[in-house]
Amino acid sequence: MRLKGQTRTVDREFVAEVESEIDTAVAACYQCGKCTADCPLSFSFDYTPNQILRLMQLGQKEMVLRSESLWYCATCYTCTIRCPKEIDIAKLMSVLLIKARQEGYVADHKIRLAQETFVNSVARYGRIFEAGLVGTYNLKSGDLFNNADIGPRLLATGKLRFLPHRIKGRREIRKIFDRLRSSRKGKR
Amino acid sequence: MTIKYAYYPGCSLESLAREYNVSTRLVCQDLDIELVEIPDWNCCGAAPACQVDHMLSSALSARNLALAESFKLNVMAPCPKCFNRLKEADLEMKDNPDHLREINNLLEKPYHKGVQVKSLLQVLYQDVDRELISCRVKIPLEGLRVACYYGCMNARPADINDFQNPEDPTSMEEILAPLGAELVDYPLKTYCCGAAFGLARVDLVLRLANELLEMATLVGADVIAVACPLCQQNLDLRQLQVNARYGTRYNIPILYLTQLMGLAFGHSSKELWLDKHFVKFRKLPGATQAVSSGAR
Amino acid sequence: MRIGVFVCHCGSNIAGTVDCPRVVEAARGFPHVVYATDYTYLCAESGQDLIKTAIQEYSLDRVVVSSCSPKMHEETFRRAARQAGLNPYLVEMANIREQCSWIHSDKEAATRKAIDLVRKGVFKVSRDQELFPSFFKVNKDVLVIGGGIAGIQAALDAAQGGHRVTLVEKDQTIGGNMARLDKTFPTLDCSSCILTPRMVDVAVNESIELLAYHEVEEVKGYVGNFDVKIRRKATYVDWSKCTGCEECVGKCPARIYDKFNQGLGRTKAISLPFPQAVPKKVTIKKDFCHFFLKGKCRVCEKVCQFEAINFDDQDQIIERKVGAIVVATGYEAFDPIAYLEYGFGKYKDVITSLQYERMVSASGPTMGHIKRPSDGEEPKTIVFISCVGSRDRAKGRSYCSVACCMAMAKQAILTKEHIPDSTSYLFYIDIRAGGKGYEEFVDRAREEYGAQYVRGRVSKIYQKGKKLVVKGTDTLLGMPIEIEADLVVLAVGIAPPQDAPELAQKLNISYDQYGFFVESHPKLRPVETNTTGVFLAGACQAPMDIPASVAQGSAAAAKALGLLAKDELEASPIVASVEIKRCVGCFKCEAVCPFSAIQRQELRDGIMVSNVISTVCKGCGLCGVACPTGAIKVNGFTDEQILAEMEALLL
Amino acid sequence: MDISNTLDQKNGIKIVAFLCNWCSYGGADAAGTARLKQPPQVRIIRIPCSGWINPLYPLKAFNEGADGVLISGCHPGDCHYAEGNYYARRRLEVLGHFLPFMGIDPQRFRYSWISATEAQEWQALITEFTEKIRELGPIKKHVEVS
Ligand SMILES: Cc1cc2nc3c(=O)[nH]c(=O)nc-3n(C[C@H](O)[C@H](O)[C@H](O)COP(=O)(O)OP(=O)(O)OC[C@H]3O[C@@H](n4cnc5c(N)ncnc54)[C@H](O)[C@@H]3O)c2cc1C
Ligand SMILES: Cc1cc2nc3c(=O)[nH]c(=O)nc-3n(C[C@H](O)[C@H](O)[C@H](O)COP(=O)(O)OP(=O)(O)OC[C@H]3O[C@@H](n4cnc5c(N)ncnc54)[C@H](O)[C@@H]3O)c2cc1C
Ligand code: SF4
Ligand code: SF4
Ligand code: SF4
Ligand code: SF4
Ligand code: SF4
Ligand code: SF4
Ligand code: SF4
Ligand code: SF4
Repeated sequence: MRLKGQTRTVDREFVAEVESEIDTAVAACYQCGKCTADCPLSFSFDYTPNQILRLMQLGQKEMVLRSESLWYCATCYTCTIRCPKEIDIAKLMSVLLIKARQEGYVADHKIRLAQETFVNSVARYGRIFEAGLVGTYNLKSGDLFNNADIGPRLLATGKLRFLPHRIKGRREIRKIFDRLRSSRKGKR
Repeated sequence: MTIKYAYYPGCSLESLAREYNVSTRLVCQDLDIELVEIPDWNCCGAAPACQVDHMLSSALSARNLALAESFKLNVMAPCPKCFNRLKEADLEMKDNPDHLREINNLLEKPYHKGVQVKSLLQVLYQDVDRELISCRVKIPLEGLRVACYYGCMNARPADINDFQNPEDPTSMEEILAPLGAELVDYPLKTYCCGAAFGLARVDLVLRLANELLEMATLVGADVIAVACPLCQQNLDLRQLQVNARYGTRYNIPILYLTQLMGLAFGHSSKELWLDKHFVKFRKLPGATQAVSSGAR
Repeated sequence: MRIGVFVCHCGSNIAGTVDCPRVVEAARGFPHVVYATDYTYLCAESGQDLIKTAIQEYSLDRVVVSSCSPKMHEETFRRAARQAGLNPYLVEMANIREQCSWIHSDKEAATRKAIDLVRKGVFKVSRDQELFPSFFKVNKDVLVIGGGIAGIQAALDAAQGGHRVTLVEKDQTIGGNMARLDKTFPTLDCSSCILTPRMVDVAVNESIELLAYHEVEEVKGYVGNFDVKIRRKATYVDWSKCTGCEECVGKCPARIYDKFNQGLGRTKAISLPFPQAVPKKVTIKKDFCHFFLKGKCRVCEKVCQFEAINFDDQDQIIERKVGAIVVATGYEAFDPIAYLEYGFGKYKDVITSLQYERMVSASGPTMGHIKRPSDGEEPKTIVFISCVGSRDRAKGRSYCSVACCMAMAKQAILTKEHIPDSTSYLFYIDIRAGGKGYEEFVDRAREEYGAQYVRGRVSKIYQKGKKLVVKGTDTLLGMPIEIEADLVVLAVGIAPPQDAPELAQKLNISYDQYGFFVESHPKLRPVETNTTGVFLAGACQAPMDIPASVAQGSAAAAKALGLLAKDELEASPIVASVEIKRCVGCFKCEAVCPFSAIQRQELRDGIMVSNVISTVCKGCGLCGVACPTGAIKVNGFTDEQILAEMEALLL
Repeated sequence: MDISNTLDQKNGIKIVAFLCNWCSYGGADAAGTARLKQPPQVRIIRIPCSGWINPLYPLKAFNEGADGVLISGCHPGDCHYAEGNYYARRRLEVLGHFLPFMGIDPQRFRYSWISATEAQEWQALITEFTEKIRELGPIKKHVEVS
């Protein structure tokens, strides 16, 4: 089977892999659209949640992984609690996002950058250093004045720290990252 | 009888949501809940970690759980995202021995499945007698129209927030009822605020915040009560951004549940850091009373 | 003993895998076998003749037919044996098709297994005894439980067939859910116009005893001889005096939930469900009556000119004997309270489709005016939502309710007729319109009445000012869609009555996970149950619409009439029997028998022993295992026979 | 007169299955109708109801040389006789615990619920059970049952 205009054909193996992570067969979905109907972020999606399910049913790995929707899903679980077929769509979206990142499909670089900056902050200090986070993100994204309008007022509250809190167990945290990385390499 | 918890404030409560931290501690003290902060806790990784690597997210949470375990105390987290990460990691490790083994391989100090994780909301709802809350009220919040906003994380997913209905949670209302506030029906109480997109995609957040603020205005709320740092920030911090973008003139204070409780329990607005909000809360209930009771 | 063995080829079905001549050869070597042969099609007329001739020619007194499953042809070969003068219970079958040739491909292994199975048959048949069925007299009366359209149809048909019918209805009136409907698809004829005459037919039919406000308490006995206890629920009104003038109703001060109108509007503690009720008699709902609650009032008693009120009335048990039972207890509309996302119960302007029927009906609480329950205004934008409580695994209801798609189309048409400047949006997943004229009906709704079908399920409804925000999807466009509606109608599913399992237990019939009664065979015996003499009709068996319910009502009546056409029925002799000498009277058998087939019997010297009522016994064998002395056993499956089979297999 | 047993000399094992007439026997028939291939070591004895099974039967079967015994009836709640299979379950559970005392590996004994429509389940069950018995090999110890 081939969708018009698509070069890739069906990838059943990919579907099976994803299904084992979400513990449900995507064939259960009968395309009722209840997941899409109250998805707070669907206005920003290229494929609605039910269309993501549909693409999965048709084994369209590439179209799914290229989808912007994965990046704009807030993992709010609205879809999951409403699905009449008990499909955990929120989980599906996050499983797909991780796969997309692994395979190098990035639909929104800013979001990718924000997520990675956040994780790096954890890796470095063990906790989030918010002022540093915003700064680093703005620098790297080139969007220097992002959120600049609230910056000064925020500073006035005195809630922001200007130095990171470095936890004592920083080494333990680093080790988590390192061990994960080496175990991943071992598997490849 | 005091209840004792290992306290996990989480990163937000150390910075942008410090008033949540302060008011939580005050209110817990009033309600005989002893909080022992987990020493040297680390960030749970929040949403980004689990969107980047699920194992990483679990391991970060597991370290905190293992720390709490050495105190033989169950864990309480005020931030629903932290709660979500900690509890999901805990459930997965309890469910799946292989997963537990893999995670422990990443840690210096293994976790033995010995704690339970609760959110602040759950603790206030389940562990605290409503009678006790009534007893502590010094200044009833009479005439204050409160819309309770849970957001997504305080209601869902169902297996994490298993103490209330994910579709129509009522814990906040039930906790606030003894304070004398007037609780308005807020139909968007579990709608999402855009969560963590504030950093990279402010536009997404503003659109949702606008919907939420419009509805709060429509139902005539004086204040929106929240129990999540992200909800608070997206609605308070960004209220002026919403006004700028959509040409609206919202002016609705966004208070933490614990700040409202603190007010009713007789704490001053300064103690509760109310002045740190962008949208100022001016309709202090019984403002005159507050002075006199303070004098008493 | 002279045993004959017949091995069937079933064309190549058996012969293709089993070496039949070799099986015949082996059979000739088994004890007491005096004749063995094979044949291409034993069940064919020529095959049966072959068996009959052999029985006579070789004076066979036992027969083993080695062919297909006994479930297929045991009856056929027993009949052939009887025709040849042999007791039919001296025939055994060896299943060498379904359980041998069809499941193996190794010819050698299959042939050996076939030989084993034939040996098993030979060993068993040599322990078989002649058995004789008993006959019992049949009571010709019919009991119908449930007075909806299905039950009404069954009662009328059975009465027309010349039988006396007792119709038990738990409600105060017959008519069931159809009485609640305004017009009916696909013809749009008025429901009460076609239903009321049928209800009256029941009332005036001399062969039908109508017991409204009654419930079945207990059912004992068996086909042809059911003993039924029926509870007459106290009405606190003497129905022989009440004329249904409703004088009392107008004066009664106690306003209560109106079940007939599905909670739209209120009724009184003393009331008539609707003007055309049959019987047209009022009842007092004790739990709400001021007199019963507070000891003061008795207004109805004062105003009733016929002195019909009787506050001392009490429940009463009456008994009936019948030969067959038709169950037609219908359905209850699914309670959508479980759909918190739709806010039913919270938002007044979210109502069920059955409530909407009452609203549209000229005899309903709004006199046929469509009004928002919240403020009485006429709605202009109406949203219908399909599959509420159906096709929803998460809510524990996976099935399709069959009638709601059509009911929704009907209601969209009626809405347009009532409010020409209104727009109806119908959210659907699939449109199920499989019936005569149904698809055309949906076409009309769309094309002539402007029904706006939107393919997608609604996820959330909430109040925004005076409007209800309906959040759905148009899955065909791939876009979420939001409608600000004045009124939302939930097309609720068809669910079995809450007490269905209880009734099923009384009748000893099965029910599925939802509470629908289970038919004997989904295709070939749709109105029969596994309890002989108990039949099903209407929505109690599965969701169905009126045409199907009526067809089933007639079918169930026809089945009952067919059964009752005989004066005597034959009882299978495969039942338990007691060897009195060995019985010690412990009555362990009585305790385990699920069919109450054990009777205590007193011998002359006062000793009590067990006795099996052979017409009640179903031959399950539970008693045999419970019996400490081995006094009770099931004919045809005695220990001796089974052990012989085992021996044959393990030799 | 040759009446010697022909049960699967190749694999040297014999399995006796007692199936209730209403559900499991129908399930086995359905598997046949669907031509679902099955190991040929199983021999079926038809009984009215699983509740009818006297624990003596499986014991006798083992005693007479069966290497495996399988009993199958309707699913709990679906019994043609309303509750026969509940009795069966209770009794056979006890039997299962009792077998080791007679020197019989309880893995040789199995009871299950197969409905008349569960052809595939029946195929899977007897394939798996036969495999298990093959693994265990022919039964060695003969039990004494009076
Ligand atoms: C909103 C809606 C609209 C519909 N519109 C149409 C339509 O336009 N056209 C159409 O063909 N179909 C329509 N239907 C379907 C139709 O209502 C059913 O097909 C029909 O009513 C089924 O009839 P029944 O006799 O089987 O059951 P019911 O009508 O439910 O009757 C069952 C009767 O049994 C009684 N009963 C229940 N339990 C007991 C008991 N234990 N003892 C004694 N009595 C008992 C009940 O009180 C009731 O009187 C609609 C359904 C709905 C929900
Ligand atoms: C592809 C397909 C698959 C199907 N699969 C299923 C399924 O899986 N399950 C299911 O439930 N249904 C199925 N059906 C539907 C099923 O075939 C029918 O419901 C069923 O066969 C109808 O039976 P009948 O007796 O009414 O008509 P028919 O089976 O058509 O029998 C009518 C008989 O009347 C004879 N006849 C016709 N005219 C005259 C005459 N003038 N005089 C004398 N005799 C006459 C015909 O020769 C024929 O023998 C399927 C249908 C199709 C097309
Ligand atoms: S709600 Fe569930 S069944 Fe419906 S379209 Fe979404 S995933 Fe599919
Ligand atoms: S979890 Fe993602 S897809 Fe599901 S409703 Fe929320 S934002 Fe939409
Ligand atoms: S008796 Fe059975 S096996 Fe023989 S021909 Fe008939 S159907 Fe086939
Ligand atoms: S009880 Fe009396 S007043 Fe009431 S309806 Fe009957 S006859 Fe009329
Ligand atoms: S006695 Fe009861 S039923 Fe009669 S009028 Fe009073 S409240 Fe109504
Ligand atoms: S008939 Fe239509 S509305 Fe009713 S359950 Fe089936 S598909 Fe849904
Ligand atoms: S169980 Fe056996 S001994 Fe006891 S009463 Fe019944 S038949 Fe007689
Ligand atoms: S065989 Fe079954 S039905 Fe018959 S008497 Fe025994 S227990 Fe009762």
